[in-house]
Amino acid sequence: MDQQTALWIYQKMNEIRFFEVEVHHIFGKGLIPGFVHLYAGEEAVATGVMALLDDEDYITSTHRGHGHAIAKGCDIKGMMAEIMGKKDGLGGGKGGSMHVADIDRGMLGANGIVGGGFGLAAGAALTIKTLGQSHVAVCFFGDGASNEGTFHEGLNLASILDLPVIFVCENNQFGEGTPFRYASASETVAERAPAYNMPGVRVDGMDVEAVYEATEKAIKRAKAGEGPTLIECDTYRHFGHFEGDEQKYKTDQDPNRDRDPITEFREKATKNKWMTSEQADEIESNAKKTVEDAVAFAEASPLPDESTLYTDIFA
Amino acid sequence: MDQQTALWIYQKMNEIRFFEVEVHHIFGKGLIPGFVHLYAGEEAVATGVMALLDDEDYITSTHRGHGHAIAKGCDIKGMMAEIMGKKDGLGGGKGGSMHVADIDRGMLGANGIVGGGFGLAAGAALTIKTLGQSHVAVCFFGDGASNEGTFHEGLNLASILDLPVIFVCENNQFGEGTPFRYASASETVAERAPAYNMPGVRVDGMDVEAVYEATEKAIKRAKAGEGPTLIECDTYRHFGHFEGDEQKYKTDQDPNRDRDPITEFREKATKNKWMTSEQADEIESNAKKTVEDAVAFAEASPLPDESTLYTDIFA
Amino acid sequence: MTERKVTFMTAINEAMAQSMRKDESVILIGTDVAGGAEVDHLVQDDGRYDDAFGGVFGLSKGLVTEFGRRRVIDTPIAEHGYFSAAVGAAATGLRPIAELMFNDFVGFALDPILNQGAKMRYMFGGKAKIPLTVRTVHGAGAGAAAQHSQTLYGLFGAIPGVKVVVPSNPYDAKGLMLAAIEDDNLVVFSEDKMLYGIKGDVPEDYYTIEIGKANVVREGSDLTIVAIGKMVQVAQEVAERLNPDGVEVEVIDLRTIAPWDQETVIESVKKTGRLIVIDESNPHNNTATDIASVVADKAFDYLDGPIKTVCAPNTPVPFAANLEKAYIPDANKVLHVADEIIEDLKKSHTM
Amino acid sequence: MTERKVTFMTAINEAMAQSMRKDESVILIGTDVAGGAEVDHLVQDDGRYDDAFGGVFGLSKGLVTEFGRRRVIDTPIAEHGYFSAAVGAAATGLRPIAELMFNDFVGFALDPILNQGAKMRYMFGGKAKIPLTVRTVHGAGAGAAAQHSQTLYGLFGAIPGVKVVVPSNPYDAKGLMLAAIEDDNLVVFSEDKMLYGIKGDVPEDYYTIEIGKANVVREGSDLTIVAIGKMVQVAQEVAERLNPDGVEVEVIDLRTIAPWDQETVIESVKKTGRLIVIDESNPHNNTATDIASVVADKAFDYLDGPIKTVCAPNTPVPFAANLEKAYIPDANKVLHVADEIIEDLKKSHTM
Ligand SMILES: Cc1ncc(C[n+]2csc(CCOP(=O)(O)OP(=O)(O)O)c2C)c(N)n1
Ligand SMILES: Cc1ncc(C[n+]2csc(CCOP(=O)(O)OP(=O)(O)O)c2C)c(N)n1
Ligand SMILES: [Mg+2]
Ligand SMILES: [Mg+2]
Repeated sequence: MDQQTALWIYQKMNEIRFFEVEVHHIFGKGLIPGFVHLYAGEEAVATGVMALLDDEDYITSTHRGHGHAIAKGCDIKGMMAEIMGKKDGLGGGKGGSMHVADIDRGMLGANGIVGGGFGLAAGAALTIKTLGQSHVAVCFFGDGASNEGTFHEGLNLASILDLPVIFVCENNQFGEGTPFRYASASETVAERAPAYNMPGVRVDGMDVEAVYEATEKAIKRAKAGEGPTLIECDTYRHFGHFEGDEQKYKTDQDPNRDRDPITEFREKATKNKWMTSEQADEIESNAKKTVEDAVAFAEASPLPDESTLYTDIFA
Repeated sequence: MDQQTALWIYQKMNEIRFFEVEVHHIFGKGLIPGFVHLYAGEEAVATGVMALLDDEDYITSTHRGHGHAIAKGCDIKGMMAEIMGKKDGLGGGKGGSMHVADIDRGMLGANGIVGGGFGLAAGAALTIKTLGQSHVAVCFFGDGASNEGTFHEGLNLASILDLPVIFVCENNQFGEGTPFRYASASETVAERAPAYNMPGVRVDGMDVEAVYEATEKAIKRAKAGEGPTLIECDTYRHFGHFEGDEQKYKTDQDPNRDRDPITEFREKATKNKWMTSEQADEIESNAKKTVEDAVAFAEASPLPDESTLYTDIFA
Repeated sequence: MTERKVTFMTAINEAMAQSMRKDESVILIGTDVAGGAEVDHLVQDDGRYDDAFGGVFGLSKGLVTEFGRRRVIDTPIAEHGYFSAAVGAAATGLRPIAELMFNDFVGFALDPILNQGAKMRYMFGGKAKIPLTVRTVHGAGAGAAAQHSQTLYGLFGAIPGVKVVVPSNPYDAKGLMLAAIEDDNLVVFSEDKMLYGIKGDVPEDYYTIEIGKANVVREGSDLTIVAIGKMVQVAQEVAERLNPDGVEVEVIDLRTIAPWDQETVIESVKKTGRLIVIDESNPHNNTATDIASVVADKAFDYLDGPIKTVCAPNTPVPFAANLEKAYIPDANKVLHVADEIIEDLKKSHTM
Repeated sequence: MTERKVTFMTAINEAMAQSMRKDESVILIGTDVAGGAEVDHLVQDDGRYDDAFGGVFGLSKGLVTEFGRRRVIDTPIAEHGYFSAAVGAAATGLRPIAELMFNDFVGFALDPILNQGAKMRYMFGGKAKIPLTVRTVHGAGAGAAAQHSQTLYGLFGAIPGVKVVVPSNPYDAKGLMLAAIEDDNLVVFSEDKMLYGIKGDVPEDYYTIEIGKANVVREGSDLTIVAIGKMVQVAQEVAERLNPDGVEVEVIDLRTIAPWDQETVIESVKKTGRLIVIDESNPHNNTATDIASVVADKAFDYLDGPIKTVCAPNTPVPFAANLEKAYIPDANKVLHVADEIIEDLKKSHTM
């Protein structure tokens, strides 16, 4: 990993973390309607993958999508405004947290439907392949989503058509309050890859570098026309499933419970001289500022005009 | 395999074959509406499995369901009448070929929805488990169905709940005109079993004994509360996907193309002294007679009363 | 009988518990209906289970503790899988309650309902029973956005072989849920999430309310308003607001949308000559249009003016609070849509 | 222009071929739309492919030969997978035609339509285009029984963000298919399998028919019959049969059921004062009820009698030939349902 990449990653990790902590507070104050699923704790996955993507690459995301969106380069102000249902939100306030998107940046949307992204990503990859482009599509999904039939259909389809797509599982051990070890007959998600004749790798999802390296290989494979890869990242969410969750199912033994991917990366990056402590401090305070500005922006943004209820149905 | 079983199998194989050949002719004469998918060629699977089941065991079937129904003990006259849309059909003529069923015999229905049976069979097994019964449920499905998401969901659910269910794949190499080797990223269906933490075995589906033995093990496992098994039977259909299919996709190299499970079993069974030639001849002519009687019965049966259009919606 | 106020949620929970006590074959199956499966510390000292979720809204809390994991079954996130298992179980001797966490997820659960559960009895010539209750949740107002706020009971109501119940208050919720579980057919029980917190009188006893019968919750002679679920409150408000002008509104709580109670609705329209239907569904091909269509046929000669349907607009449910509020039919919208009718009525009263 | 009679199937095939020639981004994806993938002997000497199926009805025959397997894509039997891939592809630059072999399989393909394709543009504040055409097949009459004969376009028509087209003849089929492919939105194109063999005049040129516009196929002053797809033939027969009695029927071929052409229908009813809608859907929450409901509101003052809807009964599609025949609306049923109207009309004409 080069310095520039490390700095970028550390920045995005911090933006995500501050963003999520801020959303947690704002939600607590009752300023955000609906359901909000926070990404804090899983930053290594989004940033490790996205460090290797361009605007022209596509991602599909999940209900827990803020981290993916930030790492994919979505405007943070527009995101915060969207989550608060404001006019200047990325979707004009019409989508909210579960539907944050920015197609121009290749962010095909957070998704309220668990397992909704497998096929969408395969479809984006089909576009890439059909039009002879050299991009990739990445599908983020949870351990819980791996038991939806859409996983099976999406991976199989992508494999037989050799589509340039990467399936990245964020295994945070739970789907809502249901442990992965109960819900899945297989011990890992990665071990299901052979059923689709694709490589399945399992990496420490708290370690950005591990995620980064696995992604690098997968992109190479995809761009060589060799088809999809499944990467399982072991991770953990710091907050509950959604805001309001009592988290009665979490245990002291949960493997990644006490780990923080951001501190870990700061240590590694400074040790490896990818980043100085000063740079790290500066990134942190910049990120904090970016998020604070976003909150101010979002708070100042008006509610959408009521007439927009009726617009954007058809192109 | 004991004599009695062999005789039963040989009888059912012949009943199925004569039945299907007869349906082929009648369809050709325009006496059967709609779509008809013939089972001829695959008799070893249905009979090899069903030789081990009782009326209290359940099966779910497919669009290619006549063979399963006959082997499960459905009344052949009622079946023929159903397929011809007559009043005395098993479903009063309201279901037809794709919906032949007899719940009292544990036959939960042929199914026009490819992949529709996985969950239904798991559900029947859930009843068995919840009520503490000692039966099993068997789900028959095609190679094509193995790529539906319902396969994934059904097998995973059955596995995590240790349900007494057996998933029997009839891999006849094609889903309509699409080869399994194209449609499936995995080379075999059986190799997908580890993804669901269950045994996956592949047997010669033209050899009744092989099917029988694999089923025996699976039933033992199911009844011991150890959960489901996946059995893949390599087979071939003698006719087209449905009546009218030109079969342009079939090739001379198709492995089982020139095999006939019935002749093979006759040879093996007589060699092993499970059955004498005289018994075999007698069974054949009885089976022929049974089917002829069924045709006569079905032809004589009137159309359903028009009022039945409106009945049987609600219990 | 002493009065006892409980919430809509509690009423449903109680109905499920009572039916599970009464009948061993009743089970509850769905994602996180208990939660915390195989989490050791949720097993209590007496061996019983504590639930981590008890349903994503906490509606089924306590059921796993009383009935155990054999009868309160957490599923993987695999709606097709467990819905078709529920149909298979119903066909073979259980009486499952299957939860579709949000009706919006119907895209993953539709086949077992549309092609299996609803049709088996017919296709098999009457030789199957599918005593399955599908519990699901609809409705906007919680800021849950386009994929968690839809009102889709009309989609289920269009399917022959499916009964659809939409309760509007805690009393009905309990009685209709018990009736749904007792019913030998596939019944979709669709709950408006915005009603979960409302309280009402609910007897502790086991009681059922007949599926297919509407409830005239207010009598009136000038105008019939038929409303579904949460919209009954809107209808009541409209009735109250028109009362000072001397307009007597008859409010019918439809309770069951499939099959809906044509007799009660038509009788009412014959009396009043005017009809408004309020339905939070998107406006096309829904229960409101169905009612309007039947009335425009069978009670045409009694109608004194146009039939009005008041529905959500033909858009997805927007997220922003103000847009969502504008999306949901309310009393103002009804009064606006009906202003001609009301003018007519006022005139006739002052004459 | 010389007259040229081709079948309904050929017309659709031709439309797909012409749009694929015109626009490289148009692809066709579905189960066995070509067939025989990776079967060596289907590769011809010139390297082009012969199709083994060309669609289960042979409708897409020849397309793989002309456009190759890169653009005519056979899929595994995995409707969710390839429908959501089609949505993803549409959002990123392709213009896919995705085939749902029978509309009855919607239970496996609904989520990509209901929650993704139809809503992305709205949820994303106008920043997505989903130029996706969903071809599917509906209708009874082929003896295909309960799971292969349903008429479900009404289900799609209820979804905001989806356009739904139902052609009644080869000319319309071609023009509407070309319009659907050109459209930047999700358009469901629903074909009645019983029309596949009918022939009609179809220009060889590329032409489009506006989505959302109905077609008045017969003018009349006494009675409006709105019909959908195959039912247009029924309406025409009714019109013919009433003609000798002097009853002048206006027949409207709806062509598009979402959004349907309120203007044309209402204008006609204002003229005739009478409305019958014929729709092969099951009777509840369908396009017929939607039309009846709108007319009972917006054209109420012009109505001279009850609005009649003639639909399939509220049952699954039965298999037996006589039952299936009784299931499908036909001219006798329309005349029977409308006998009062017709008596009235006859009376008024003899007066
Ligand atoms: C189709 C569907 N089923 C169920 C849900 C409800 N739901 C939302 S998030 C979630 C858990 C998802 O678990 P996982 O995939 O592991 O993602 P995580 O929340 O852990 O990031 C569930 C069940 C949904 N949104 N969509
Ligand atoms: C959900 C669904 N998709 C597609 C079809 C159309 N169809 C009917 S049979 C069939 C092929 C099934 O192949 P396979 O499972 O291998 O069974 P086989 O016909 O070979 O016995 C297809 C695609 C269907 N009936 N249901
Ligand atoms: Mg998870
Ligand atoms: Mg096959």
